[in-house]
Amino acid sequence: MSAFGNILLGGIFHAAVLFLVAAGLQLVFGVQKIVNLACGSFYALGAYFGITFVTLALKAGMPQWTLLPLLLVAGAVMAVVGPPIERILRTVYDRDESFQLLLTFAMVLMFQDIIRFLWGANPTSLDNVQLVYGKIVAGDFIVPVYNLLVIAAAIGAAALIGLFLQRTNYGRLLRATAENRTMAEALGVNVRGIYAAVFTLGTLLGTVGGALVVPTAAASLDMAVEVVIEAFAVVVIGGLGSMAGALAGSLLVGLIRAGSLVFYPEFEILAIYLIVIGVLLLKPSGLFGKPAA
Amino acid sequence: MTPLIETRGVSKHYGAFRALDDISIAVRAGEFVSIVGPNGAGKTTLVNLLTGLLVPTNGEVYFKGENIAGVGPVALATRGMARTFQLVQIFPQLTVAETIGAAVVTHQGKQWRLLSPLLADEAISARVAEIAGIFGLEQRLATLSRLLSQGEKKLLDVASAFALQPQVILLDEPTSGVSTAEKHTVMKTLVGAARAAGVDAIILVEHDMDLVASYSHRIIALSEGKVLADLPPDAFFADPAIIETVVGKRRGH
Amino acid sequence: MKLSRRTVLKSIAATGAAATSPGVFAPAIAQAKPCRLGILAPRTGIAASPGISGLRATEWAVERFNAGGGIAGRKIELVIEEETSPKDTIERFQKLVQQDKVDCVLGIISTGVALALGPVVEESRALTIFWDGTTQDGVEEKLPNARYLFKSTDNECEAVMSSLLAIKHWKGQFKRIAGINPDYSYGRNNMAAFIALLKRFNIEHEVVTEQWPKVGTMELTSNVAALKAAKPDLIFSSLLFADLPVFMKQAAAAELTKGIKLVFPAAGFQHTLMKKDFTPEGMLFGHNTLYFDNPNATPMAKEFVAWYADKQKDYPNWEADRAYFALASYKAAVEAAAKAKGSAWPSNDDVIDAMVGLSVESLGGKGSWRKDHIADQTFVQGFSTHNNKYDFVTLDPARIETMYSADLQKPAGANFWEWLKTAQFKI
Amino acid sequence: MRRAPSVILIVAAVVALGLVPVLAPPFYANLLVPFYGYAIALLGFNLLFGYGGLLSFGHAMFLGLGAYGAAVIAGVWGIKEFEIVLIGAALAGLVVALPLGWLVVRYTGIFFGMLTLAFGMLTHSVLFKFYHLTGGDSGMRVPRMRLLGLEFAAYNKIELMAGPFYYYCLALMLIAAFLMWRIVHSPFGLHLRSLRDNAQKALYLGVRVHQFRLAAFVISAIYGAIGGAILGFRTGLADPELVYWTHSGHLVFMTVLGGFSSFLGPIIGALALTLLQDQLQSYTQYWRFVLGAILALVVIFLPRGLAGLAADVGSFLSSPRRRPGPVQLPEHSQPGVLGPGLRRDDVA
Repeated sequence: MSAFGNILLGGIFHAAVLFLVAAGLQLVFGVQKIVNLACGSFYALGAYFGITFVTLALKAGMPQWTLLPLLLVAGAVMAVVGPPIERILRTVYDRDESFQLLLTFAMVLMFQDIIRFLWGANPTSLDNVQLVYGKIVAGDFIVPVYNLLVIAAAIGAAALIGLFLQRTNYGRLLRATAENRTMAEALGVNVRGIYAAVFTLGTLLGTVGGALVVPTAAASLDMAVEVVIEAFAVVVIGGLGSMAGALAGSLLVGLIRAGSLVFYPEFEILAIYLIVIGVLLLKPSGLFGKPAA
Repeated sequence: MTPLIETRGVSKHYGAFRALDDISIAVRAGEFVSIVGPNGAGKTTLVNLLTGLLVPTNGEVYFKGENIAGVGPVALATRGMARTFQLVQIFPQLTVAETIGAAVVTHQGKQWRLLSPLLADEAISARVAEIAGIFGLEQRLATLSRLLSQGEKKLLDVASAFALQPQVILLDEPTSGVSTAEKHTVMKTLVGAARAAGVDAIILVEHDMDLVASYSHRIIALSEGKVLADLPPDAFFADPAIIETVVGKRRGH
Repeated sequence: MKLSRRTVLKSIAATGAAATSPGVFAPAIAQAKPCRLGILAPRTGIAASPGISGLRATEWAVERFNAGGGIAGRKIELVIEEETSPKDTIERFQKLVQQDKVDCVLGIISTGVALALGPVVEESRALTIFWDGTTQDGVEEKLPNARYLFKSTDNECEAVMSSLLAIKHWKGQFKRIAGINPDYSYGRNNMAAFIALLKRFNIEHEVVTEQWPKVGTMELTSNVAALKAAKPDLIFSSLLFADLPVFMKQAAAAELTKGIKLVFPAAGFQHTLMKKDFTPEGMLFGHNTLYFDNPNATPMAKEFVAWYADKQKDYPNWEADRAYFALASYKAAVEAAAKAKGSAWPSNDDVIDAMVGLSVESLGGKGSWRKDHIADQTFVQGFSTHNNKYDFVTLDPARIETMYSADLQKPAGANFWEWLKTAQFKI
Repeated sequence: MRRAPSVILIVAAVVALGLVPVLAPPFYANLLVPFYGYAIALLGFNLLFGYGGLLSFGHAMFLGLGAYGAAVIAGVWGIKEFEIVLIGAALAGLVVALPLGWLVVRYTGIFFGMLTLAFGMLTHSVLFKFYHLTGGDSGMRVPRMRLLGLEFAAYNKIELMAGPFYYYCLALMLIAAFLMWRIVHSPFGLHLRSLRDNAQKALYLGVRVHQFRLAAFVISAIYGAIGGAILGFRTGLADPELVYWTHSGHLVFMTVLGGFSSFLGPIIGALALTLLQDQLQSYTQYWRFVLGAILALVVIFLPRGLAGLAADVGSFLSSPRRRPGPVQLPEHSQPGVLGPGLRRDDVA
């Protein structure tokens, strides 16, 4: 039973991190209709900067328990790359999707070298500072509190985004713009401002995701291109542009991966792609996507 | 004489909503039939059923004696039915000649010729030139469609439909977006072109009662998914109740 | 000496040696030119970390050799190109050989690239020394009877050594074994070699789970949970690069690694990331052919480590030794051949003949070249300890084990898996 | 008469390519062999993308198919005739693309891109996971083969690549380009372009949307597999890197760099990127950044690619009074017009 609990929590933790990246992807796609391949690069950026920032802060005498807030701040700081990139993307808003996709692919190539230039090619990681929050132990069932905090942070982010979109005026404007940009523009909505805000928020989710995961993992140059593929799987399964879909998709991917590791490890990655293809063929708009016209 | 196109007791339901209910109409060779009705009366659904895009919930749709329910636009295009759209539909990056040519290729059954040069096919070029001539587009053959004027785009849209050499053509509000003064000119061109192209029957979906009155042999009025009237123009316009339903509501629109 | 940029101008390449066939040296003009060496090493991607370590060791060695007069009197000049995919690396290799007309190519870490490049090396008749990248699979098929190519030790050497050490020290203390290895031939073969050796020594065992995470997976909590559920007595893992510290961290958090035997032949590939707070003491820890903190190291090795620590703020891994060994071998072979022939600069064929049987003191210990152009080197493994001045684990100085690969790799022409079944091992 | 200058240019380009092994150092002939592989693959890719409006982000899987096909036919089965390998690769492309295409051509836009990406990555993990069959990460060997039944025993592989195989590939590319030229200028090509521009309208003109997209998908797969077989022979190895999604991105990169709205654009793009990457790698270790920046600049400022630029410069030079018009872009899709922005096929 405790083994089951460990596996389940492992899957959920994985899902929590994936959710943050996927939510950024969804938000940007939902409003701006841009599939952002560079979301993985933001994730990597958050991870690398998270290490640097936490290391410096701890050296400067910050107590260890500030780890989580420090990481959140690091992620937030890195979101500054959002607005300039949005400014570049603005040049192709009126073009075909393929141009937008390619421009973000160009960003992937560029960020790979920017990160290498700034942090070097060696992977880096933090000490086990995440254990500062302790562990919950019940027999064989062991989970670091930090992992639970990350899961909580992801749920919190989901809730905040939900509240923001559903309950605030700005959220309504966002949804209106997502629904019909021309109409929103005609009604005097500052679409340009909304796009900049949405893209920055999407970037923020990616950088925070990267920063939060790094204490339990490491930062490496490959993490950008690897996470993109998994985040894609999540949004395709959940339905492009849907926040509920991102949540369901990341849970599904996290749990399937965890489950297949136990029952049939060979199946791990294959299982995810097979589900992606199955969903695309049977319900192309994804589990939570609005059915296409 | 068997009708060219006929619906027998056709209904189309979307869940509880009955878009069309028990519609039986027929169009014969040589007829010009208009379909009118207020918004939401079921005109679009009927057009989609007639063009084989939708499968009726009940009843059958016949074209030249064959059941065409749901066979799709492609099959109908090759069998002799064409349609135009209310909003002008063009191929932005194709020239006028290519746009008409696409239909001619279908008509001549040459779409699977993967390696034969299009330009060298004289049968295609001749037909393209002929159709373009009918619509006064012969000077614009090499022009990209997106560079045409709005009126020319409309003509091109219709011309490409005519290039299928259809027996029946379905015109969905062909004069929408055209100024009132020009509406008759456009209609005259269309009807003239239809005659020149050898079209047997025209089905017109239209709001403009003036146009409907001027050209139709018969007018079918739809209201709330049912056939309200199926009458020649004289009898149609003599019934104030029908006019009230069809036009009156439009006035309030 | 600047490493990040090409140091060679194309115009030089068009003259002089251009008339001769590629790679064949023209002795007449030898003295006039520096000795030009091509380096192929990854700078990004998973193999970047050993790539950088190898590049830095090359830089150090070149400075050192040039200070001592270069190779047989010729100064060394480097042309550095990046090792990427097999297809692109072949192009870079041909550029080095055909355009830059280098005297020798050194480098290559990835097995896939090594297998693709091997035949090209032979076709090009360009003397090439691989740093690394020799897995069992496909080597016989893809790199048979090499003449111009000198290959590294088998990648599985460290697995054989770890297995032997595990059997030696822990025999009878484990039965339920679990594996977590990277999902590529290196990981597959490491695990298979371990199982084969357990069978060879009639160790009763049961494989309770085998995990194969994709290389570069940064989220292994699910794997950790799956391993924990299988309740193993021993975990064998050839995880390497960034994946390993991630695994250790997540395993430590879940208390997977507490109280069980850990056999990690590739642990030292990323040794500075193996922080004390998540890497337990007493695990079997492989450093491959270079252990930077080896108390028995030669003065040269200690000097190198000190330079590396001072200049790079880092501690070198095994690839530094491989790179140094390749370069030092070439230098020794050229000088030996020159001396034997009494010429200023030997032909490629003479250098190749001189390489065979050559023995060199490398950074990690002795190394030599077999008749079949495969290297023999000294491997270092041991048991991890927290008792040091670093924030990561090192080897317990009292329990450092070194083995020469002559006892770890199959003899020329043998099949690895058959050899494992019959070989006499020194435990 | 108006086409005369471009015909002269093309003939000159072919002659120049033909002279490379004679005049340039052998390195360049070797470097250009993969270019021919890419050029052929991209001719097919652009039938789908430029003419059919479908952006595949998993097209590298067909290059992989060709390379692995060559590894199986020549390496495992020992049939070392390159012509048979080419036919085998083409057949493999056909056999795989038919069911796959049948599934994916019902979608357009981002959906098509994501579905092909998913299939590409599925192929990648299959190649990686089933390593007993595929060699996993180290891939499968592609042995040396005979060309037109000739052994060329006097040549080593490098000389073979820089000599006979170079001309073989040049000829193959010319044949592939000629056939593709006929395809895009055929009635079929016209229908394909019409459904790219406006699928609904095309449908009512009798254009068989799914069948035509499927045909384009299959043809592009065959071209991709043939290009992949060339790459496999050149490298001597079929490895999973060929199928990774970033390699698919590379294919798109080349096409856009050259210009997807022009017939020769993909070939120009393949040549430009091959030469560019070669030079950049020599000058800086941060060549990926430079490539990314170039891609970004091309996407933003040169949406018609190098071919479009050349055409503008050409028309500027030929009539000094007529300035090149504003950048002409293909009509973009309107995001959001069909439900949640997923431009699903208008007819499905």
